[in-house]
Amino acid sequence: MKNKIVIMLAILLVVSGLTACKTDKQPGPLKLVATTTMLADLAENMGKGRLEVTGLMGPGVDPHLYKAGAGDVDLLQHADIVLINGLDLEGKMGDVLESLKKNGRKVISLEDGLDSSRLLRDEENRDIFDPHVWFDVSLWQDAARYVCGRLCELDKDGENIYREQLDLYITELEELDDYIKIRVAELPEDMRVLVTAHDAFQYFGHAYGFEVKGLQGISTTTEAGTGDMIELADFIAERRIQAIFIETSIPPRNVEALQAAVNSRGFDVKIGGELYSDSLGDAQSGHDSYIATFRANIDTIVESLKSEG
Amino acid sequence: MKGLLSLLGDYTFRVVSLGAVLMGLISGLIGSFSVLERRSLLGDAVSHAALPGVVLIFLLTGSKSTEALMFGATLSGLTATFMILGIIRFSRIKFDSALALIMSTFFGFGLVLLTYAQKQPNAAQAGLDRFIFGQASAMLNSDLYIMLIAGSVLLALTLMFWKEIKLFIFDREYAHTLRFSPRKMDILLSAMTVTAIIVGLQTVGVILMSAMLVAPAAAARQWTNRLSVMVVLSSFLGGISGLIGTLISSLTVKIPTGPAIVVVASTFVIISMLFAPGRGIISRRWHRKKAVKTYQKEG
Amino acid sequence: MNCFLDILGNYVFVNSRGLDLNIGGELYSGSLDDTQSSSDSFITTSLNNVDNIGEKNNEIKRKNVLEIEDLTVAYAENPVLWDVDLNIPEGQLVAILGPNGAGKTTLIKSALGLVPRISGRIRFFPSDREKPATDIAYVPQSESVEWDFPATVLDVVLMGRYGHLGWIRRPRSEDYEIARDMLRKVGMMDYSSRQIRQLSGGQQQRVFLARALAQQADLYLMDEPFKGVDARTELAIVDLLRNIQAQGKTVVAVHHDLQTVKEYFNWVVLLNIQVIASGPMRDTFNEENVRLTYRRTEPAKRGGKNR
Amino acid sequence: MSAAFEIQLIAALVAVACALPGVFLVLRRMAMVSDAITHTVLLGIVTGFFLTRNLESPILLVCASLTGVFTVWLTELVYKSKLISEDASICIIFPLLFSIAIILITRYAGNVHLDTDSVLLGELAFAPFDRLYVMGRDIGAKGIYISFALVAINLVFILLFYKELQLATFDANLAAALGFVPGIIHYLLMGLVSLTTVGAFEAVGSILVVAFMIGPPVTAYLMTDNLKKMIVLSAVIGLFNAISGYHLATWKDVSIAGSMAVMTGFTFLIVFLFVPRRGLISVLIRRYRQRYIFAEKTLMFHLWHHEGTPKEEEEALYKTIRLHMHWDKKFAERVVKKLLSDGRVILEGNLLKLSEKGRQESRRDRRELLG
Repeated sequence: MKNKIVIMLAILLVVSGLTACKTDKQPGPLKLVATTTMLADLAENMGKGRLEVTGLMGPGVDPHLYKAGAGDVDLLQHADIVLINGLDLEGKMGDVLESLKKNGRKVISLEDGLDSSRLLRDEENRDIFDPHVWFDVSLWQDAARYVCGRLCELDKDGENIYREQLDLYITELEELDDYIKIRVAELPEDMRVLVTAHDAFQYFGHAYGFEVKGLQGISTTTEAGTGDMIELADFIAERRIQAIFIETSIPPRNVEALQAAVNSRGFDVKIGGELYSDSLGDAQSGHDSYIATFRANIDTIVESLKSEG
Repeated sequence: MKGLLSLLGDYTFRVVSLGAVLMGLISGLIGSFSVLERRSLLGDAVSHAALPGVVLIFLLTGSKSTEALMFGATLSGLTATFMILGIIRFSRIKFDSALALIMSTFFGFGLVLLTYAQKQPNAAQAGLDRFIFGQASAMLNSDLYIMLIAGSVLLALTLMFWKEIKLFIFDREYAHTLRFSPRKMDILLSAMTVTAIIVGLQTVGVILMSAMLVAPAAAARQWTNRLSVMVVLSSFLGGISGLIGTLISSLTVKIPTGPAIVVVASTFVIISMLFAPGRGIISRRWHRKKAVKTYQKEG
Repeated sequence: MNCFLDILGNYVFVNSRGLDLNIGGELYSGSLDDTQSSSDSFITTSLNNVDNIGEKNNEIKRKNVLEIEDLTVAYAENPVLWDVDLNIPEGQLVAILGPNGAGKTTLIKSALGLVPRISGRIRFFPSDREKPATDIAYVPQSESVEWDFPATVLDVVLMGRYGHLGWIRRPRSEDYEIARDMLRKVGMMDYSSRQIRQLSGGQQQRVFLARALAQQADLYLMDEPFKGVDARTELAIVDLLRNIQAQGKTVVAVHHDLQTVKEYFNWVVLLNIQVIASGPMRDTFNEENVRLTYRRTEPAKRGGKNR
Repeated sequence: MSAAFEIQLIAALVAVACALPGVFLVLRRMAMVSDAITHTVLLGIVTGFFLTRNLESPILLVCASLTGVFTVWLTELVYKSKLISEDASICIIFPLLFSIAIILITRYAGNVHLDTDSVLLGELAFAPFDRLYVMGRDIGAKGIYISFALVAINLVFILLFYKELQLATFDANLAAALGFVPGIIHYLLMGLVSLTTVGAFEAVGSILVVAFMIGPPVTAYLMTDNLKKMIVLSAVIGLFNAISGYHLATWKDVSIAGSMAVMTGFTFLIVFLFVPRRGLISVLIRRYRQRYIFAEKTLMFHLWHHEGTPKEEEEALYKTIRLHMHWDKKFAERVVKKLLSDGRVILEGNLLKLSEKGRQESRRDRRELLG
């Protein structure tokens, strides 16, 4: 008798649970959900006023390790448009969101919009791409153009606003690009070496002529071996690289160990401060927009690498 | 590829191998007791149960310093251990079920806290759950000091309470009649095990810590019938696995140090299971064959 | 049903008559709480008049080494031991007999404080303590331990000395001496460096015995010392018990074999959740008591069930 | 179907699917096997990836399930040698396989975003967006069909082999004697556990699988001894944990899987404390109360025994009864007052006497307790 009551109780609960949440469509600005903070910022700039943009991942969240909350369900459920990075950055979540395209849900994935020839491939596995496209400003401009195009398709009457916003933003991005190039020029050729905790900055190196070395592979599941640490420390000491960088989403101890290794080789390397790798900064730090974050990154990089001992 | 000799001079190799050896010694020492007490799975459970402690400490203090997080992890690990012991004592639930239950509940709670922290505006919480689960190659001098201190305390405790631990693991009820209170012994052994685990987490991470707690001890058990020899051998095997693992991981690129250490330790287990005199499978079969031969000769 | 202290502290035993039980108790004078230390000095008035005992009132002068009073132990709802009053006289070989589930092992374990009890008081004499100390030795069943433990026979026997050493202090050479001595006594000297898993059941039992002897205790509480033991070893163990008794020590052993109990022991406690009868073998181990004890199970004559 | 409904449906189905084999894992003391399998799943995924070089192919899931069985087989191999205990063998095998997986990933797939979270969705929050299309029509979240299949397979397996499972669980050698080869049942069960773990992993994530598989059965184990009831109860408790966990998650906007694990722990705690008979509180109360219950029974025996005997006056005197029972004053008074108040004993003059009701109870006690 006892467990019959328990069964009824459970069913009662299930029913009450279901009725609680209804899906309602309010008019007003289109709701866009972007996975990473970079995409949210991009969408924000595109759809001034026409789009209500929310980012799934908060600042400082590493997309590889993102743990979803229950609130994300409603967010995605009520989203008119979903903007994702693709190229496997968001892992299985990305594939799931992408599959929403099939049943008419409006999804924009950079993976479809970017010209794959410009994307960096993994040496061994040819059809796997490096997803950190936002580190190449020109690529990010293509992304902006693609997103704007898709937005015009999906939201016809907002077209001219989107076009206007796009031009504005592209000019801003061009300014950023020039600023980066000027700053990079301040560095002598052989000083342009960027050493970070994990291998997220290939596009940056590719675009602005930096040699990029990461302690870990792209995915944070991999573990750096002592051999990698030794090899990297030799490299830094030989090339007399002034600074190496910590990332917000990776424990600093990895880079601190690298610094100690280099110091043991008689070359005093500094930790050049924190770079934003897989997400933008937070509001307090003022680097909560793509442009501000990139500026902060490039300033940190150049300032630390420039100061010759 | 670096030559072996130049490797010895290399700072990173020295620090990481020293750390790995220390971790191997500690987990070999304490692991022997866990294995004999049939509580080897405690290592795995405590490593998972540490997560809520870590996130709570971060939420309360906002700091991600190693000491603070390790303190949170130890608290969380100890609470989980005593809950498990409590469940076994006051109900008919067996040790492994209580372990699986507490481990998954604590880890679930940790996940809840993590996603709660993730929603906070500040970016400091990035990669929080990676913080407690260290990487062998990222060994720092400060880690060595922590391990040295923890190691010596654990060694001192083991030497001081050697006969009590031996008696307690072998025959708990008899120990009780000799007025060695089982509750005090349970607390002592659990605290020692949790400390060894949390310290080890810093170097090899969650999964590998439970292996390092068990593999050296299981291997050592095959070679001797004396507890003292087993514990010494187990620490030695732990240390050696740490050294060889680091060596392998240093000689070539892209071999993670933690997993390499575990693979080496597991090979020791397999070797011991096969070849240990008197107890190993191969050696027993060889003896049997020899006995049969001599029997035929005489018969 | 159980035995009483009569006026001058010597022994009067009674067995139950007929089906209903005679639960008497000693009527203590008011001064019970502040009695002097040793048992034979407090004065009791025997409640039960002597005549209903139905046998000669043998005036044996005896001191108790263990007094159990009003002991009730229950795991779930039903009691395993109920209102047990039992006094173990000094210098006797005492057998605890009873059917399966009679609470024999529980009686030993609750005396040693290993099992929580619902009510009742346990007092050891002459030390007049409630909890056992080094002068009380426990010999558990050999299956109660994981024998794959890395220890030699000598290591296990040495454990008997740990009680005297207390916390932290390490065994000294004379402790080793005593341990070897006890090994010699139980005839296991040439196994001293052997790993314990390689021993037979009987040998393991003797190791536990040697361990208890190493404690040099006055009272030995043994849980089925003859279980799973071959005939030859059984006789060896009996000699040992007699040897212990000869030194004036007391042995209490859970036993299951009705055939051999008469030979091996000179005192018997018939137990079936309650103490049916307890006293010298001659007077207590009779057809009627045994029938009463084993009434729930098949007739007594076929020997203990768990041989 | 709204997303919330789909999530709860999937969670409920997975809860039931996990609870069914979980019962046998708990009863056969193999609870930690489920934890071991969730870890070695990574090696299955890695081998699957190297075979197919594509992250989405179902072969990865097949390999993952096979690795589960392989883990159990390997652990068994080590443990059967009798040189190492069972829990130690588990603790050697699964970290070894996990380490091999990490080494393989680092060496050959460092830049591929290859880890358990990237291959197996393992996040309930996204389950409703992972749709299943048949002939172009969206027939609901894929998770529903996976978890439904899991429940079906588990149910069929348990219904089909209930006898054998029961035997193999409670008495392996008896099962062998009766001709059921426990080995087959054992590995079938392990295969099922492994499949359920991988399937559930895809729907709800790794650690929750262990919570779902072990939590409810352990809770049910406290409530009943009967195997059938235990299975039903586990499924129901799992269901409850899933639904309540979901609501906890939406209320605080936290990880759904995490909240369900927390609810599993919470339900266990409640049952652990309050279940009648075996619950901690009832055990403590009973232990405290029993002292008085037995004392009352002993006193009634005492009165019944001395009834009508010449010595009755002396034995049953109200004032001196406590001395006969050698109880302290307070205790004796409380017992006597209780007996008088519920009419089992009556006071005649200054003598205590058994009432008719008291006598019945004493007779029943005598028979029941002392046989």
